[in-house]
Amino acid sequence: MDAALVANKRNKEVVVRSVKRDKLLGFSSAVVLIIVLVGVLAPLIMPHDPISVSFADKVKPPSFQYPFGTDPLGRCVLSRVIQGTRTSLVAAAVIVSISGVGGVLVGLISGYKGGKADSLIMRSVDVMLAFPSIILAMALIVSMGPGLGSVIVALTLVHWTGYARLVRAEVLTLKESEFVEAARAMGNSSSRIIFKYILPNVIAPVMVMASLDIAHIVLSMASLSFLGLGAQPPEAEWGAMINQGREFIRTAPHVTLFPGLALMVTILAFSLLGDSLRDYFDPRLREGYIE
Amino acid sequence: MRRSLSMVLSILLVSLMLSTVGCGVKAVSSGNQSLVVGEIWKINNIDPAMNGTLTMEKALITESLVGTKPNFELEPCLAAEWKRIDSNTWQFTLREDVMFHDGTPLNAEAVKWSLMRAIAINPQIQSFTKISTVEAENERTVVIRTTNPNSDLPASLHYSNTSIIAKSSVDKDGKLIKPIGTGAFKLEQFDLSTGDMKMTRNTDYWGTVSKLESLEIRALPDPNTRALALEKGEIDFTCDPPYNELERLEKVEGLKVELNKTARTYIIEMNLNEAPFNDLRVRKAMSYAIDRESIVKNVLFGCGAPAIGPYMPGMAWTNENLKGYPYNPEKAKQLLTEAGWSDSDGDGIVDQNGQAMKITLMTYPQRPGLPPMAEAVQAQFKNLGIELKTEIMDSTAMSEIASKGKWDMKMSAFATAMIPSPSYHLNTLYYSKNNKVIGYHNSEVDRLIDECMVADDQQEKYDLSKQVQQILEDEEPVIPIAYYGVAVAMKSKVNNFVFNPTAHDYMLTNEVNIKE
Amino acid sequence: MWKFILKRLAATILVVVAASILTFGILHLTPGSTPVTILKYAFIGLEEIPTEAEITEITERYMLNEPLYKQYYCWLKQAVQGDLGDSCVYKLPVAELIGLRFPATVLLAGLSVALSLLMAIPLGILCAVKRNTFFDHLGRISALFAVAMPSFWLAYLLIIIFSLGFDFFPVAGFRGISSLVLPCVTLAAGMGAVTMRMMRSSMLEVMSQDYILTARAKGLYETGIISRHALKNAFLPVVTVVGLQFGHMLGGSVIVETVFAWPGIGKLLIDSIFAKDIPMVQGCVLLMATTYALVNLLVDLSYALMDPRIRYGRES
Amino acid sequence: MVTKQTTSPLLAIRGLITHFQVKETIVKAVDDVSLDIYPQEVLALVGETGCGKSVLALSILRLLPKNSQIEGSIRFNGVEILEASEEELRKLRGKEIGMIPQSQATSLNPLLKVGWQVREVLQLHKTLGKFEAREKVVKLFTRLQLPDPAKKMNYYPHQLSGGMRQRVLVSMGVACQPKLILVDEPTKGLDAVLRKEVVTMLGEEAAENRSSMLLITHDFSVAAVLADRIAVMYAGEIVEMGSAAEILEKPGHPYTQSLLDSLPGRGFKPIRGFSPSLSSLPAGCRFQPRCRDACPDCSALHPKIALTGANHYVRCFLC
Repeated sequence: MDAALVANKRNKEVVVRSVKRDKLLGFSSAVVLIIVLVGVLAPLIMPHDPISVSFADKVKPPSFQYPFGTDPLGRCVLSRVIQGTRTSLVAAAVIVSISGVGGVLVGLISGYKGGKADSLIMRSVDVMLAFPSIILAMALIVSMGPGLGSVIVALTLVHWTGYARLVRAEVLTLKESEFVEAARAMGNSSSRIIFKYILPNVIAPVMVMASLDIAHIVLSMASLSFLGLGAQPPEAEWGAMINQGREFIRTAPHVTLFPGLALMVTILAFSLLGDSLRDYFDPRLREGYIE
Repeated sequence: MRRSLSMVLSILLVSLMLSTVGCGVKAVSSGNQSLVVGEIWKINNIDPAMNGTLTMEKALITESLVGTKPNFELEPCLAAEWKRIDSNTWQFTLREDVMFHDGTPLNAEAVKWSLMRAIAINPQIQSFTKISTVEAENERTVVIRTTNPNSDLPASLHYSNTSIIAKSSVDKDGKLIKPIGTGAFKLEQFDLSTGDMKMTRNTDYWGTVSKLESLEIRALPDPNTRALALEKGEIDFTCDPPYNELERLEKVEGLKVELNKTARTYIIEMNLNEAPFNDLRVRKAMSYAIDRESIVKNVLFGCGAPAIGPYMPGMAWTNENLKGYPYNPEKAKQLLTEAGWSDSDGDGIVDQNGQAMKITLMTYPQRPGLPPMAEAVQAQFKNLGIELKTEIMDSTAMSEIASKGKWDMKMSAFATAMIPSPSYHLNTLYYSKNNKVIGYHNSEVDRLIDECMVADDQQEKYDLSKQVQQILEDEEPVIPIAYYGVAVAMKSKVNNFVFNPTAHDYMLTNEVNIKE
Repeated sequence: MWKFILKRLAATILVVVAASILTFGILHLTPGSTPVTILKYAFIGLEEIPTEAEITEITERYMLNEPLYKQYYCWLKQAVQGDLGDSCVYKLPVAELIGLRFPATVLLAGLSVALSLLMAIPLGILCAVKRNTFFDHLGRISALFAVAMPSFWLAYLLIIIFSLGFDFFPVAGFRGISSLVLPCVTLAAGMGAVTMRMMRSSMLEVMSQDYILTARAKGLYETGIISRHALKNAFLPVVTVVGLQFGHMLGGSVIVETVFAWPGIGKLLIDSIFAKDIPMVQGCVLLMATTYALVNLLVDLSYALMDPRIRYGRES
Repeated sequence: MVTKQTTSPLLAIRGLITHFQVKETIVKAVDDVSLDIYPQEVLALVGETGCGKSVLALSILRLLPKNSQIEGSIRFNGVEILEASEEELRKLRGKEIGMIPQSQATSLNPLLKVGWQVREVLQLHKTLGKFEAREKVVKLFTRLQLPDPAKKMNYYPHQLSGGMRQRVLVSMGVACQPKLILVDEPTKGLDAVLRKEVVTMLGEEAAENRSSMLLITHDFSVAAVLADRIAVMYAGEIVEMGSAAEILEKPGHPYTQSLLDSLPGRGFKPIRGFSPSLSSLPAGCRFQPRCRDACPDCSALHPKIALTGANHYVRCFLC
């Protein structure tokens, strides 16, 4: 019974593709590591003092001495971007994690419980969404003084609503599925069902939203600076720097370009890392073997 | 992966570099005499009693009783002449040949109605003019009585919010339909939703009829957009494009740029009730430590001028022989040590019996020049050994914190001639009972200001004002930094626009037209 | 289903009232006493110091010395009868100015969301289907750049290239359809990127489900499988994100409205907040709260429509 | 059910190898399997969970995920499936080879009505209009004893019970009267009564359409009722194949014997040990670790499948 072995060429690239996917995971985690390192080692690797004003070399284009050029007050943009890694990303990380965890919790409970609790929570989400976050930011500045602190609190109090709504929608679908009914039939408590069965299925969209949220947060810090409510000078914060370079976009685009690019690379790294981690952990998506 | 990343990056860089190439202005087809102006502020309201600067100085629809020359001296406008009958009574005689846009003549009755309406709407007019009654003695004479003697009444009637409109401007229950003025242009159409205004020429204007057939004002709140719209040719005239682009715009073929100074001064106010500001030597040291030329050149990109006294040169009552505090870091250090402040612990910050000089400077972002100026002053004070922390916040938050007394310094851009009177600014900022926040008390200054406000003869007013300015320079309760610049950019074909410093930011006139 | 909708509409009123109470309260917490701020922004200028007489005049004119709850109560009483009061800064009926500005915002928001969906859905599907190919990487990277790109960059870039360079569109202002294009593209880019990533992620989830295998076993074309089977299931989480974006967009994007001099309510709201023009702020918040609640109601209804398993008080 | 050995087989699988690349390991789900199915014949493929029987079915329709490698030859009705283009495959699936998937809970699209999901395959292959297709579905549902079929057509999957969903899947599989029906664990998760109903239904359907069936199950009693021939699969290999009667009475391979002994009716004796993981297969005979009468050769050499009687193959040294 000699089988006519017919090799199928389509399958050859299969081996190549799965190796590539791990390369992406490697690449994105490497970039994230670099960014974190830059944030941690900021004071050591900065070529110049990020806050010393020197009008002599104001708004110089990128050169060997100033790789990213200088800003309107003659400060080295590269050093400020490096310093900014610490302020912007820490602020964004704090906001995303607190509002993320809070929003997911609220979404889980509201979606799963349904009925009175759900409508009460969702309507308060509507109130928060309708309420302009700028007023909150201004009010907080009175009690906490201007600067990043009040910005972080203001943005956290507003950002959780996005997560709550997204997670609730996912839960509404999931709680009807068979495996949840099975879990319920086995006598699991609702909190166990929510965290053991529903939460893992909700992680994927939340991760996508969280990695993008970092961009939204730094950009809303830029618009807050535009309204005079953001980080206080001379602090180096990407949002404030992007905004400060706004009027120079035609004569000295590098002032706003490089902090913006730093933000883009960070978002690229975090999102790709988020994607590959999700693919890595999510069994169904591993294109695995079907039992 | 890497290939796609670098590709996206290069597209981004190329297109942004493209933006710095100044392409020539497209010749907009409208050869006819029409001018499109890019205005700075969003236009939500065209009631002359509230937005007089727009209706009088920019749209040229309304006019006020009293006009001013470029050097802030008063001159007749709708009122041909005026004289003071007694300390509280004034008599204004109107010009004969003036018609409102609706064809009705300008008479005393209309002026009375218009002034009383303005006072009812805008509380500031009452505090400027101190008017109690306005009577129409006859067709062309208006008698105005004030609650208490106000030698600045004529000057306050130059204020654009007092500009005169006809009764037909409002409907039966007093709601404004359309401002009907006496100006060189008539309001054709105001679109509240977009905030755009269109005016047409007033052919029977009492002055020289403008050559321009139509005038359009569009609100473009973003400086970059104003510059782009001008380069595109969508607008012919605008004010305050981004200061750093002035050089570039000047070189663009078909455009021209004018740098001017207006009656507004960047100043630093200090809390004189607290140390170290109560020490004159410290204040002088700080004033000497500020390099005003560098700030004007590098922060304002040449749009403004280093300040000597509170008033900019060219105003009738500016004390020309003030010396000011030219940049002199050595003198500043010397004054500081004289005042007992020296860097004993070598940390780069001067201190006195163990107390380092760490102070906070507050300012606000609504004037784009202020935040970078604060940082420049911070750096210059650092060389002097003073650690200055800058705080940017909303202007009302700033004045609220200041009124509570817990503040050191605040920087703002103060209008010095809201009304063209030599005493108005001095009175509001330096008169002891008016400036509790700063805490500056000088009986001599108070006396001189009182005399100046009461004096009738203009020249006498100017001399008194000059004396006050000299004392202020000696005592330096407030540090003037720079005179506020206004950059006006327009197409080369815009003809005989003459900048008038008495304007709020810029003022058009009926002489402006388009070169053939 | 109708009982559910009526219940939600009743809840909307509560949401609106709650939002306006919150706004009213916190606005009074923000810096600067109300009469002083109104004077500065409406009458005397930013840096002037108002006199006592001026402050008392404004306080009386707008009843600012009344206790807060009384002020709110009489605003609410009037609002219920449709009179939103007059703006302190612009001395115009609030309803009139908002009524004129809101259509421009809705038009811009609607078109931007539509454009972003038009871009994002097909791209999201393609990236999911052609997973880990060059197209997928390029799509994801450009989406990430679009998300992280400050909106005013894109705005100026578009103006420089398409208005200054090619003279296709006007630079700014709301002058007919052609002036809509650039602001819409600016807004749509950011939103589209988020929607695309969300679509890709949920598309990947759905394509690995068993019912997709059944559909393939039935011999359907790949495109048929995607359009008839996968799309509907993948669209659920995306609807939420789009609902959020449309709601957020109604607040108007201050940056785009400033750069393109677009007469929306975004800039009007921000200016009114700074000027403490409370009736105007209340009017804007009233409008935004209602539209938020209605948009979210529509989103929730669309769940029930699209997913029969979700029951809102409806017998199955 | 008379098996016509003489005619050429409807489906001929020769040396089929299906492997999966999961990270570094290679999972050998189907390892050199050869079998035939003749027209109107029911072949039961019996084996424990995880022995690769589902993968075999999916290989026939080439519905495997991207990380699979497939070699060997599958000829169906003269067409070599492994060489077929996507277009040819599409015409095969659903029309010539129908599949009844395994888990009735997740194999129906939750957002579409069941009637529509069945109608879809009819309209695609039989080019029926909407109304004829709908009537055909109602006929199908009635034949499969779905109560009140006209109403049930507009129900969504979550509104139907497990049994009813199973019937919908069956109707979907047989709708176009395919020549070959692949049935994957039709009785899994059903109670005894339902199991009997499903078994009789499958028998009637096969007879009705004169189609042959590849019945994949772990339950010998189902195979006993329906199958003409039975093939026993263990760890990716066919260890025994022959007529149903022979396999049930005179099982040749020790694994088949212990499988049969584990049936309730035959002593309920469990098989000791576990079936090996398909990514780390033992040397020699794969059943050796669990085989009662293994001999030294079994662990060293890998037995070939050999004819031991009329049409009865066994892969064992039979020591």
